[in-house]
Amino acid sequence: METEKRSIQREALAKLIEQWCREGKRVLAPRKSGDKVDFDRVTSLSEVSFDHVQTVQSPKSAVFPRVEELFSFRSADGQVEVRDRELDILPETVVFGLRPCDAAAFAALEAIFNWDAPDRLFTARRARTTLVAVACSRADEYCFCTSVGGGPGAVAGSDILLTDLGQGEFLAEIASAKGREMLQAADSLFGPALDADKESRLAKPAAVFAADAVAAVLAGLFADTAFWEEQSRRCVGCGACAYVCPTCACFDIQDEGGASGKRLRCWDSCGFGLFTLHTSGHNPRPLQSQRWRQRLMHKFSYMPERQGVLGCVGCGRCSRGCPVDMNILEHLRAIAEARP
Amino acid sequence: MNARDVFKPFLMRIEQITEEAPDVRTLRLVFQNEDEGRGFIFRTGQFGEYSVFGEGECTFCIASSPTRQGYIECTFRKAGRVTSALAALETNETVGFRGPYGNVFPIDQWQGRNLLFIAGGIALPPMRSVIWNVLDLRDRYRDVTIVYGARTVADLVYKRELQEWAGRDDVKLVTTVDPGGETPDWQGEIGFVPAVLDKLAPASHDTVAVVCGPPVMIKFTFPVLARLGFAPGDIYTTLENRMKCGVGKCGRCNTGKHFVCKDGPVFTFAQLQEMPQEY
Amino acid sequence: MARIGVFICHCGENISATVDVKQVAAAAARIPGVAHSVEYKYMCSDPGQQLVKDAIREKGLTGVVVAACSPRMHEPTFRRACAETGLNPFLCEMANIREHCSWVHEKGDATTEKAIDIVRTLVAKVKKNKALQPIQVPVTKVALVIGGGIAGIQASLDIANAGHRVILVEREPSIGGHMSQLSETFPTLDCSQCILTPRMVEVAQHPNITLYSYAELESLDGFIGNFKARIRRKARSLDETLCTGCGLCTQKCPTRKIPGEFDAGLGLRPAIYVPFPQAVPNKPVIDREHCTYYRTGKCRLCEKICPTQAIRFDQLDEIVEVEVGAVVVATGFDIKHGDFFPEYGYGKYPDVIDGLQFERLASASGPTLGEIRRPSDGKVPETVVFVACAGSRDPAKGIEYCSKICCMYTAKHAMLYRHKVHGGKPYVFYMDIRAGGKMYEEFVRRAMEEDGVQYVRGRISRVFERDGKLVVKGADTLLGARPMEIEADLVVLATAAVAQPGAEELAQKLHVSYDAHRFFSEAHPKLRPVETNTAGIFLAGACQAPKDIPESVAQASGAAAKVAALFSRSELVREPLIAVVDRQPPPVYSSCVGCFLCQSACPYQAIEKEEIRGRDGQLIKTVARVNPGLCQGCGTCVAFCRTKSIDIQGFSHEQVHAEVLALLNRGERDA
Amino acid sequence: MNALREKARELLATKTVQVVIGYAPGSGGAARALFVREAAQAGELVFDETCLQNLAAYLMKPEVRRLGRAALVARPATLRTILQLAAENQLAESSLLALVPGADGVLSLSTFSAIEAHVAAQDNDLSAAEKSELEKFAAMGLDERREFWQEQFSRCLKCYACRAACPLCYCTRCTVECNQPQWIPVPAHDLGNLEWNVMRAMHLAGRCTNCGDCSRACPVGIPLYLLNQKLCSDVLSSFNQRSGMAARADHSLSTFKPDDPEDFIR
Amino acid sequence: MPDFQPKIVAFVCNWCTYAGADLTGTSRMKYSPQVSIIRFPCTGRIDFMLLLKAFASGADGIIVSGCHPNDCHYSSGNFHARRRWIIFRGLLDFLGIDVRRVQFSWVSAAEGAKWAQLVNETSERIRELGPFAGYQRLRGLGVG
Repeated sequence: METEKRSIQREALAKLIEQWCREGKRVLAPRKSGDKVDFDRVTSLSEVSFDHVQTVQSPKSAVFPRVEELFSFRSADGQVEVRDRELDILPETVVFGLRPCDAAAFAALEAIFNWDAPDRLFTARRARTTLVAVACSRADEYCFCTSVGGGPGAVAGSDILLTDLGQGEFLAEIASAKGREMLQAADSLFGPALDADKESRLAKPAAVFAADAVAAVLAGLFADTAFWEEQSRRCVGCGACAYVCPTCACFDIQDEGGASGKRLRCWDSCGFGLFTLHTSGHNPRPLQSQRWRQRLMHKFSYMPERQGVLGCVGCGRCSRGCPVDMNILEHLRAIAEARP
Repeated sequence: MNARDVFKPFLMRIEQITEEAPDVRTLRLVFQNEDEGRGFIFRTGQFGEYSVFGEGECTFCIASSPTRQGYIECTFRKAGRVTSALAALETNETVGFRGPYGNVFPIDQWQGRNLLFIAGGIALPPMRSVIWNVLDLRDRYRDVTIVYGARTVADLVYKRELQEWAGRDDVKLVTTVDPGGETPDWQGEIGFVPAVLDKLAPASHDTVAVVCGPPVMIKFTFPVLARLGFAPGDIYTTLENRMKCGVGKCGRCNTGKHFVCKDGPVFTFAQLQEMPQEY
Repeated sequence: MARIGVFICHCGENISATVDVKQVAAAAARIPGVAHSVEYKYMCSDPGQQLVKDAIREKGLTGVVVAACSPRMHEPTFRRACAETGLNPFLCEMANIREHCSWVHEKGDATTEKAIDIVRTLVAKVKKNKALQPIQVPVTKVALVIGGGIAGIQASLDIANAGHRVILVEREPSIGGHMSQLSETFPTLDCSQCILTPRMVEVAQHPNITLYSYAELESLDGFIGNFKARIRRKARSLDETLCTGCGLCTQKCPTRKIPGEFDAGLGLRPAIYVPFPQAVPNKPVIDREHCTYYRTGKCRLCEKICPTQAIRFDQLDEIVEVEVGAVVVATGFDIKHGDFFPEYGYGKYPDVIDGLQFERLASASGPTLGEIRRPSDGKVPETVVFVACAGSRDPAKGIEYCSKICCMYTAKHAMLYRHKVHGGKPYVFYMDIRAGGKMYEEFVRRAMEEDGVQYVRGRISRVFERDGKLVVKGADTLLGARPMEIEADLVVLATAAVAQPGAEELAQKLHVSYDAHRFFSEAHPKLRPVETNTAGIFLAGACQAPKDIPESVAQASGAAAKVAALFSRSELVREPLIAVVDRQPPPVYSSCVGCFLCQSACPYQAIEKEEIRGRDGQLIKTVARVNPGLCQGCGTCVAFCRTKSIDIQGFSHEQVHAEVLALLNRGERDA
Repeated sequence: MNALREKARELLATKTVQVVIGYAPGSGGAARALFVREAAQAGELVFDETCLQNLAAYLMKPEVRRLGRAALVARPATLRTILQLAAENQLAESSLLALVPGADGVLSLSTFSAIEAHVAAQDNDLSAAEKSELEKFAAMGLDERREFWQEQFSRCLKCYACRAACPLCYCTRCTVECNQPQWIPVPAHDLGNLEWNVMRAMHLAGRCTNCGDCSRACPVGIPLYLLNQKLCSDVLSSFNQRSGMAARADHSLSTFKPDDPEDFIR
Repeated sequence: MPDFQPKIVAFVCNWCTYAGADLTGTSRMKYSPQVSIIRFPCTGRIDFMLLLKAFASGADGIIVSGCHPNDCHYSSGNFHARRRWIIFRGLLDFLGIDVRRVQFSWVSAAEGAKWAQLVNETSERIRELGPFAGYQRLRGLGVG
């Protein structure tokens, strides 16, 4: 679809958010709380943070909540009745103010959840979610979208991409049918396209490595135990990287509430030692180095090969969120440079 | 159309419970909804997710043969939360089942060949499905040899079926128990499965071997088979990696780029040699 | 595949008057897993029990809940009934709907609801119960008695006379303990040695008693019925099998001026010596610290003179290992010495002595042959001041407790002094007179009234020397705290009775607990006074708290009776309600991480370290293990374990967790 | 800093240790852990106020243990952590030595008793600021406190970064991973998050050495340090005990005094 | 809230409080039926997690009771429990959880009357505090 260019003033943007709220939409946007910025439900533009580089968490919970009921069940006298989740009550959601990298991440989630058997709840949530991204005017040392095929002003993935042009004016690029629908519902709030230099407004994170080069090296790196031990020595094996990651989608399935309860899906991480533990006590990935390798391999080798999409969008959240500074960019650069 | 949620289990009624060994039992399950049952097709080697509502799901292969229709069976050892709850259920109670998942033993390709089944302990169930499958189509295959070992005599599962196989003249059955696991009246072999296999030295010519057992047994059995001249492509096994979803999403069962739940659980030794050691 | 039977008792009308038992039975029948639910008038009656038994057999029950009275009342009854049918007795639980429900609430729906709640809770529990087997512990029928004072002697003789072997270990060269040092005993004033020495000889000659004198406990491992003791037999420098006890060596030994322990430092002994003439065994020991040969390499006079060539200068300590089933600790007490009383001039003035020293002065076998002569110049003292509570009952000195024996022996001392020194003036300074005991009060009164002992109620503040006299400054608090000064020739301090110096170390070897004053702790202050918290280890005598002779002997006999009871069977059968630590097959072995917080929490030292090693002997990990012989099943360790690796049978994590959920989730199906 | 590098070089060159665990400059102006295994690499070591991580956590990692004897650059809380781990039977005295950078060079503490002596001399109290923050909390109303924590815990992702960063969370099976029974719900919902955080705080009571790594590790910024400091302060005021003061067992929660306070017990 | 009947769980030791509650029964003293007892060998066995589980399962109040100091059947289980509760109470209070909902006590086997009184007073207090709605709300899942 051809990208349509329009503009919108800050005041109109405020009205747009109010309109979404009036329509009963759940609006998730970056909000500042203490020294952290994170996605939260907002009802007005004034609550939205624009000047941050990146939020702590990704917007993936809009389509893949950290706890989600798959269905509920009731048991009586040995008989069970299963009740599907009602899809109709899932909220129409606008994720506002996400970054272009975050918007790109939804394609990776889509690939994971729907590469084979479609995931009903994910699909339903995704269908009800519209992404109104804001291009990056700043990047930090952790950002590397340009190394993984994205960019601070990349439109791909967004339904609408806004770029702050200064003086309360935004460039609005309408990039999908959903975006167009959104535009049509509030056409009067948008102005005509402006003749502005979008590029000059954007951050310029340097491309540090080539993703296909990393994939090529990784293909031969699995057995290099020493390499992975060296890389991962500092890693303490928590799930922070996976949980803040916009594309990490490993999950666990748990029942709660007794025999008349719910089956839940909740986030999990391949970094946890017990993630792959067999009941017998055997563990295919007993060491942290193996789990670190799995994380990188999965994103940069297995996903491109099996699902045709890179499992990383370069948002840098895992590096920012890591308690021990396992800076992924450094490690990827090291991998890219590991072999010719 | 509102497609069936991949996570939504079929409701199954426990039709029969068989005690196999200490803490090991077999459940025979039938579909509560007959339409669902009629539409259900599986092939040998496939697995499913079995659930006790309120406790969770666990993964077992389907232990019955597709040739026996109208029910599926699973055999499990009581170990964790779900298997303990499963073991506490009575006949006519409900369990959930999702499946069938995964690939299959290519028994059609094995037609006209000799078959050697090697199993250890609680890993006989996946083998039982394929054994009954070929026995029910006995004339398509040549010699059928089964080598089965467990820690002790009590730990041997499917005792009634072992007796039946032992009594058939178109099946050669060798059972063994670990040293110290024998009873005074034990007639079978005493020794670990690889050693017994070594002694038995079955001919590898035109023979397919299927190996299921704990990782350590598999590790020591492959070299014996290789010595006996089995081609890696003629040795089959099933991997038992931990799974949650069974449908290639949850991220647990990968060995390298392979999803055990989708590309497996059945692999040949030739395939395993190409795969990273993550199982 | 739970098939639980619920049996609801009316208890006549005790339950059914306020609880609608039919409704309870109907509600119980609806609980998942309940295969059978009935109510009956008297469940504990024979027909009631038969009802339970029949149902177990007919319905193939896998668990039983009897909703009736308190399990403290009838749990054994119903468990026995279950066992008679072949159902493991630990698959039976009682739901207390009488004491905790029908008797304490008014008739009504709420009461019936509560009864249902209780039944549901116990059904949930019993579903998680496991068949348990009683623990059988073999018993080695040999007792180890540590300490050869009167308590140890009594315990040894009682156990030996019950037909069991005894190993008696005494630290000193002879048994006898403090009692052998005493002159006369209160309240009868019979001669201590006259009543003690026959017992000592009996010990020496008893075929069931092996005596290791001059020996100490090196270590004790194991648990009730199965202890392994290592005993260090200190080198006597003598072949005991050859020595006849003729005494030639002790007479000829050139090193003779060593203050003797037996005479509390008032008499002298040679370097090779027998502590006292009636010693058992009557074999000398060389005091290597003072012996000329050991100090200079020359002498060996005793060796030359010994008619049986029994002297062994190169003898080494010997470690003896014995297996015993029970231990009686009878290590006695000590008294405070030395600079503990600078204000009384103790240690500074030779004529300020302690009670034990006075015993030796008064003893016919003592350094003065029973004449009261003061240590400094041998003069017969004309005025003697006895000071009770020297250190005892004195929080400022850190001894809050009453030493219990001082009032009586001080009265005895004053009397003995008056009997021996007819014109002598004895004064006793006291705080209170504690003379509880048969003929005790009468004895003290006799001292005051017949023997003219001057009792002054008050503390003395100071003792100092003036013109060859010891000036005792005090106050008579009965006379308005009138200051007093007495010029005395001898001052006798009834110093506090304290724990033996090595008590703490010994307690640690034995894994028994001890109190703030290092006296060993009994298992229960009232009901288990001779047991320790470590099963199979018992206490006798003053090692537990200051005691006089009859009390020590009584406790010793009590301990002996406990040992005899323990030895009455060759196997100890215990309820299996004990803690167990997780074990799994390799590669996990155990979920225990070996932090051993449980070890410091266990009141019974039942938690041991187990090293798990691979086939190659490499240490894989060190994890906790519960010694089933020691564990008493309190479960304190369970609540401390962060990895939930310890569980307690009968009150397991799964059981209590299921109870909590079932109790609160009224009407919901429990999982 | 030069003294530290020099010392590291010497320890590695003389094979006294096989690895020096210290700090190197990391991303965003912070420091990160560095494992120096060759003397030549010692020049990368730094020590300044950005060096906050409690490196004792690595002593519990099997991959690090396999490297051999370690010299650990230690902050005050690190030293206490070492002692606490020793008291919990987790560390062999021969497996490590502690390097304490100071104004006049680097102190090398190779025995537990040396560490004990050093710890005894350092200030182990909560800081004035920490105390006053606790007081501020105590002064808050019950509802206010509840709302505060509810909001904080609602953000908990159960990523277990707090646990992974904590040197005393070395259990190979955490209570949250026990499912027979399921003590703590696995999902990161309100109940699961509250129970998880209460459980962790209780399990650290009397053991936590207040290094603060749990809070620093938390990606969503839950002030977990408050819980630990509260419990440190309670353990001190109620039992007069402090964790990590000695290498032998002196556990405040598995020991007792007969006269412990009990004004709340009827 | 006059109609509110609180759910109260009592965690008690077998040797003192359970026996004391038995004595209440044998003495036919009456108390509020909202309290039900779960028996433990010793207060030392009572895991704080069980208290959390009770609240999560809908308990409005909790009683924890065992032997008086020095009377513990196992000599020191109650001392260990006491330390645990000191810390646990402090933590709950710090988290804004009303510790008035957890009553700790020592009730000996001879104190049947004390048990009845304790139950009645605790029930009354919990009734005044009302349902533990704040905690029970946590049971509902925050599923977005």
